[in-house]
Amino acid sequence: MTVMRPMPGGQVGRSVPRLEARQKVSGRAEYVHNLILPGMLQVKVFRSTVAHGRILSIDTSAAETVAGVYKVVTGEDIRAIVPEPYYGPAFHDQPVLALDKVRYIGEPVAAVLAEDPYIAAEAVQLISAEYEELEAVFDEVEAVESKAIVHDILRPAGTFPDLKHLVGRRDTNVALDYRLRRGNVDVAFVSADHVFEHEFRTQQTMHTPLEPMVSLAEPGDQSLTIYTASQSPSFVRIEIARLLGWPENRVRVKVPHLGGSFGAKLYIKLEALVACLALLTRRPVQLSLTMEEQFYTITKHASTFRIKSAVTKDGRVTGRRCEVFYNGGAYADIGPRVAQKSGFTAPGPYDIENVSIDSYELYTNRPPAGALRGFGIPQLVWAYESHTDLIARAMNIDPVEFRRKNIIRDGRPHATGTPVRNAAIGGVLDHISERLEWSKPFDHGSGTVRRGRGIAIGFKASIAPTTSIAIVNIYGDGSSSLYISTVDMGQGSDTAMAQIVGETLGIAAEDIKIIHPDTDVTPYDMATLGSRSTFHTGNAVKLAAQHARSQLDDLARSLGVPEGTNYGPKDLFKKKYGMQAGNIIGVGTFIPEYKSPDPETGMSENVTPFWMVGGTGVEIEIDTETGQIKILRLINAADLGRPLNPKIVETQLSGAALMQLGFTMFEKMEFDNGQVTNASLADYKIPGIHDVPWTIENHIVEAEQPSGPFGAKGVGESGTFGVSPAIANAIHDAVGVRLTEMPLTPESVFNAIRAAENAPEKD
Amino acid sequence: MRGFELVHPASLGEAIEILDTEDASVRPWSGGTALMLMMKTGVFQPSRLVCLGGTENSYAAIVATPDGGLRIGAMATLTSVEYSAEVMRVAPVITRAMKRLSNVRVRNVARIGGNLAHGDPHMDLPPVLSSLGAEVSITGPGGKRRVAVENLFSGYYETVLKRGELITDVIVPPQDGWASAYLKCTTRSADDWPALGVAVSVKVENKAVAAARITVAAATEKLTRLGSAEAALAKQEPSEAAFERTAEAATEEAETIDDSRGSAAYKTALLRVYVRRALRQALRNGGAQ
Amino acid sequence: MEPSARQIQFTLNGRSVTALVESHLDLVDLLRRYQLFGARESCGQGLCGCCTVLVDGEVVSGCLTLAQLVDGKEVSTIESLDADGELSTVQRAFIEEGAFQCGFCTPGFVLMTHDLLKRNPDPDDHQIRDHLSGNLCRCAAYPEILRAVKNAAARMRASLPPTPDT
Amino acid sequence: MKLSGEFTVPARREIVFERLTNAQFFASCLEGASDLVEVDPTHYTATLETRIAYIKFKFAVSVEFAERVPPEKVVAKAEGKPLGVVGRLTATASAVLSEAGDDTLVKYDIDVALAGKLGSIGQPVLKSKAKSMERSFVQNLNDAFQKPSAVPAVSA
Repeated sequence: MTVMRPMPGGQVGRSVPRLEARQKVSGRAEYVHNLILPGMLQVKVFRSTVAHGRILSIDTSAAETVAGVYKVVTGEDIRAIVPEPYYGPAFHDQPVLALDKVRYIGEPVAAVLAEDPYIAAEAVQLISAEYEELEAVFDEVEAVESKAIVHDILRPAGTFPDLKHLVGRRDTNVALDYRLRRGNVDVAFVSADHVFEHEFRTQQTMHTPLEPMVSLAEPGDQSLTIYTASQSPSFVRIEIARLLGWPENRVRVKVPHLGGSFGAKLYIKLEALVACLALLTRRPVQLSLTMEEQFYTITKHASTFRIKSAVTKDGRVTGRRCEVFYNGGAYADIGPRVAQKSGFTAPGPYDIENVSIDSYELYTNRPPAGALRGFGIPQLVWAYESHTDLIARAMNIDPVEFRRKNIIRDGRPHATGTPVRNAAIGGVLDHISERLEWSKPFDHGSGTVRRGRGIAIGFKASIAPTTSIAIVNIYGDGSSSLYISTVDMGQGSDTAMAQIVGETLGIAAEDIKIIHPDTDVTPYDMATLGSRSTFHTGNAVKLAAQHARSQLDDLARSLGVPEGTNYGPKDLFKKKYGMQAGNIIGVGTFIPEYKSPDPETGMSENVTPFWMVGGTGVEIEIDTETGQIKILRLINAADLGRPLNPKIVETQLSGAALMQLGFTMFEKMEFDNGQVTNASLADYKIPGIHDVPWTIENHIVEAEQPSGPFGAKGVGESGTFGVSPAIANAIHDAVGVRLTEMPLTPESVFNAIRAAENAPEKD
Repeated sequence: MRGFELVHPASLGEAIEILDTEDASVRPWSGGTALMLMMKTGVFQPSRLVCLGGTENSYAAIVATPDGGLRIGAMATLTSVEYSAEVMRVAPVITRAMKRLSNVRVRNVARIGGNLAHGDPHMDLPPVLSSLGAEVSITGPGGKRRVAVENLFSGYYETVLKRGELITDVIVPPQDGWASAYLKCTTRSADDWPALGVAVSVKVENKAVAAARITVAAATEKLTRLGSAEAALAKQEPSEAAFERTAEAATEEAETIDDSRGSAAYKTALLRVYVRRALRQALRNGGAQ
Repeated sequence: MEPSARQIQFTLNGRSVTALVESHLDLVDLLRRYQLFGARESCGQGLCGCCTVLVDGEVVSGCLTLAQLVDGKEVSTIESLDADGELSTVQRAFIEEGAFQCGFCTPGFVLMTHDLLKRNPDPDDHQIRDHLSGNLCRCAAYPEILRAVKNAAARMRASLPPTPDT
Repeated sequence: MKLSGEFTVPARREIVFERLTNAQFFASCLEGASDLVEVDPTHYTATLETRIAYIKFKFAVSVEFAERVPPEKVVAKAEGKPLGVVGRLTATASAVLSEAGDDTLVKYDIDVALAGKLGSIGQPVLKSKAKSMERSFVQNLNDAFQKPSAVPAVSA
C-alpha cells in the first residue's frame, strides 16, 4: 500500500446503521410509488374468472365509453408491439395479457388506462369475457397424471445456463423433473434394519410485501425507461429488450428502494405490461397493484414430499428416496430452478450412501409460484427434519444424537458428489442444542398444559452460474460512489457493500454513496436473490475497490510519491491535474466456479459456490383443551461466514424466522374451485407484534467462508430453514401427535390430540 | 367508488330525514371505518353518505346515570370509551376488552353506535354489552325505541334497524353485584378477528348464582345469548361442575359456523372451554365495585 | 371536475392549505398531491398502519379517511417530525436499534410510538404490543421495534422535567 | 363452497320430481329469483337479486338441467355474472329423490363457487347468505307442498 487516507477502524464486522436510515424513519425514502410523471396513465387490470378456459370473446365496449378512460387493451392489442408476447425466466410461457387461453383465476386479461385510477377501476367492472371452460387441475400430485394440460407446448427460455437442459415437451404438466441417483437405494432398503416412509405437505402462501408491486414505464425517443420495484433490474432490461427486439441500450431500468419483496418482485412481473402499454399509448404508464392483486401475481409453492429412509439398527441412515412435487401454478416463473436447486438438497444435510431424488415442478391452474425466501428449501427441511425426528423417536435415539451421527462432516461428499466444505452443520446443531440445554431434563408440564421442545437444521446451496459486476468511482475530492445493480429491499445490501468498499479503501462506510440500480449507469448483476448479494456482489465490490486502490497506487508511483507517504486520493488528483479533478474507476467482476448437474445422474463435483446452514430450536406450550400453541423460546442459529454487519445480520435471521413462523402457524391461501378466497390482510393473516415469541434469540455461529468477501456469505434465508419442523417436532414432544401438513393450526393440533386419544399411537 | 355525495346534516332530526328513504345506497357515516372498507372493495357503491358529525354535540358524551349505570352516546369514539373513567368504574370489562379491539387508529375514529349498527358478528363489543344487559336507544322517523343489544342483530351483518333509524345511545344498567368477563380466541395471528368471543356476567347472591348472562359471538352467525346455559347455571353454587354443565348447555345451544378460522365442530369445542374459563375469570374479577 | 368535488381548507404540517377534493378521494391520495409520500397505502383496510396520519392530533388510517372530512382540521404527517431538520427521539431510537428493514411500514410505527409515549411515558412490553398491534412489519423487525420504543421512552423520560404526576 | 342436506316433502316422488324440474316452480321457491326465461327445455335464464344488509347483489344467471333421471335424480348447473362487478358464480346442484312412505326424501348437494372480487374477499358474507337462501328455499318448497293451491300450474 502506497497511499492512504486516515484509516478509520475496521469497516467489516462493525454494526454500521443502515445508510438510508434517516430517509426511512422520516418517510422520505424513495420508492417507486413516490414517482408522479406528467401525463401519466394509471392501469387497472381485468382478470380471469375462470381457472382454465379458452377465450371466446372479450367485450370492452362499455368500458371504453366511460368518460376519462384513455384506452382499453387486450392480449391481441399487445401483439402490435410484441408479436410473440410471452415472457419468463425459465419458460417463455406467460403472456403479457392472456392470449387464447386463461390458466388461472386472476390472470390478467385486459387493461384499462386512465389518468384517474378510480375511473380505470370503475371501467374494469364493465368489461366482460366469454370463455369455453376446460378441465382444471389444482393439486401438484394430481397434475402429474392429469388429463388437464395447462400448457399445450412447453417453450424453455434458455436464458440461464443452469436451466439449459429444459427441453420443449408436449402434453405434460411437468415443467421440470430433476433426477439424482447415487448408489443403489433399493438395495439399501432391502438390507436395512429399519425402513421409514412418510409424506409431508405444505400450503400455498404469499409474500405480501407491504409495498405492493408497482412498475412504471416512460416512453422516450426510440427508448423506454422503466421504474420498477424489482429485485432484478438487469434481467428486466434483458427480457424487455428481447420482447421488443431492441438492443439492451434502448431500455433503461431504474430501481429505488423496495418496500419488501422476499422473492415476489423477482425476474419479471408487471414490467412487460407497462412497457407495452407505454409504447401503445406513448404516455408514461403506471401499474400499482392492490394487496388483493398481489395474491394473483406470485406465490410460494405448495408442495408434497414423499420421503423414505433405510436405517441401520445403530441409527445410521444408509439410503433415502425423495420424491418432491412443487405446485408451480399456471406459469413457471423461476419454479424450475426451485425444483432443481432445492431438489438436490432434499435428503438434507446428512451423509447418505444411497440416494434417489425425483423433484418435479408442476403446472397447475393456480396463481403462479416462484421464489419466496428460501427458494423451496423450507418446504424440504419441513419434511426431512420431521422425518428425521420421527425416525429418532421410533428408534428411541435422542433426536440431536441421531442427527450428529448422520450429518455431513467437512470434506465429505454431498448427494451430488460435491464435497461439503465450510458448512458449519455440526456447529449450528451444537449451538442450538446448547442454548436449549438439550441434555438437561425438560419439564413437559402436566394436565392441560403440556410443554415440548424441538430442533431442526437445514442447508441450502447458493446460486450459480451467476455474474456480478461492480464499479467504484473515486472523485476528485477523494469521495467515492459504488455503482451496483444489487437492490436493497430491506436486507441492508447498500450498507454491507459500503462496508466492503470502506474496508478495502480505508474509508468510513457512511461516507460512501451507493448509486442505486439504473441500467444506464450501474453494471450488470444477475439479480438480488437467494442470499447471493453478500457473497457474489460482495466479491465483485471487493474486486472493484481493490482495482481502484491499485490504480491509486499506480498513480502515486507515476507521480513519484515516495512509498509510505500519507497522501490521500485528493492530493494525488490535485498533484496530477493541478486542481480538484479526475476520477479513478475500479471495476470488479465476479463469476464463481460451478458445474451444472449431469441431467442423467444429477451429479456434479462443484454444485455450489458455498453452503448456507441454518437451524432453529423451540420450546413450546400447548393448551390441550384447545390445541393452542405458545412459542416460549425461539432460538435461531446460522452459519453465515464472518458477519459483515452483525446487527443487520441478526435482524435478517430474526426476520426470516418470524416470517417462517407465519407460514408455519397460520398463513395459508385458501382456494375454492381455483379462486383464492382470502386475498386480503383481513383474511390472510401475517404475523403481527403479538405473535412474536417473548424470547427470541439469534446466533451467529462463528465460521469463515474463505471464498467470500472478508469471509462472509449470505444470510437472508437461513433463518427460515428450521422453524417449521422444529415446531412440529416440539408438538410431538409435548403431546405425542405428529402433524404432517402445514400450517400447524390449533385446530389441527386439537384434532390430532383427540384422534390419538381414540386410537393411541403405536410406537 | 366515485360520484357519491357527502352531506352534513346539522342535527339528528335532519339526518333521520335524509336517511328515511327507500334508497339503500344512502347510508349514515359515523366513523366510517367499516363502510369505507365496503366501498374500497367495490362491494358497496353509495349515492349519498350522511355524516353524523353534526349530532356529535348531543350524542357523544359518556355519563353516569343516576341509577348507577352508564349512558354512552352513539357518537362516542371507541377511544373515548376506552379511556372513560366512568366506564372503568361501572363496567371495567369494557375497558379491558378495548385494549385488544381492532386497533388504536380504528378506535380513534369508529363510534360505538356505528360499531353496533354494522352488525358484524366478529366484533367484541356486542357480546360484552349484551352480557352487561345493555340496551340501545334508537330514534327514527317513527319515534324512539329501545332494544336489548342481543336483539339488535338479525343475521350476518343484519340488524333490526329500520329505514331511517339511528342508534343514539347505549344504556348500560347498573352492575352492582355482577361479575363479568370477556374472552376471545383467535386461531390464526393474534390480531385476527376472533374465532370465538364469549362474554359472561354473573350475579352471585348467598353463594348461589342469582342471575347470569352468557353470550357468544364470532363463532355463530350473529351474537347469541345462550339462555339454556344461563338456566343451567342459575341457582347453582359456582363450581367447576356447574361451569361444566353450563358449558355443555352452551355447546348444545349455539349454532357454530365453519369459516377459515375453524370448523363448526372445533368452535363448539372452543366454546365449551371458553365458557368455563370466562365464568372462572368473571368470579375471579368479582363485582365492579 | 366531478360534481362531488368540494373545496376544503385544512392545516397540513402547520401550514394552512386549500384543496378541491372529490368525495371518493382518501387522505393518502390527498397527501400525494402535496408530495408527501411517507403515509402510503398498503393493505387498504386499516390493518397495516403504513398510512398512519395524525388528524387533530389523533392517529388515524389515512386509507380509511375520506379527504373531504379533514376540512377544518389539522393534519400532520411523518414529514412534520423532522421539519426543523432534527430527527425526533423516537426516530433516533429506531435507527439506533435497527428497528426496520425495508422501511415501508416505519413511518407508521414511528407515529404510533409517538402516540403511545404521549399517553404513556413508561409503557411495559404488553402495553407496547397492544398499542402497536395494528401495525404490520413484513420484514418482522418487531423485536427491534420493541427495543426502540423502550429506548425512546427512556430517553424522553430522562429529558423531561419531573412533574408532580411522574 | 359446498352445501348439502336433506328434507322430506309431503308429496309423492313423481310429483316432487316434476315440480323440482319445473323451472317456474323452482324459481318461485328461490328468494330473489325473477325474470325467468326459457331458452329451450333444458336451458333457462333468470335474474337473481339478493341483499346482505344494505348491500345488493344482482346476478344474471343461466341454468341448465344437465341430468334428469325421472323420478329419482336431477342435476342442474347454473352460471351467473354479477352486475356491476367483475365476477362469476357457478353452481352445480344435484338432488336425489327417494320414497319415504307417501312422502319424498330429497337429498341434495350444492357446490357454489364465486370467482372475482366477490370470491376473493366477499366469501364469508356470501357463504352465510347462501346458507340462509338454502334454508328459505327448503322452507318455501315445503310451504308450496303444504298448500297445493300455491303451486303454480305446470306449463308445458
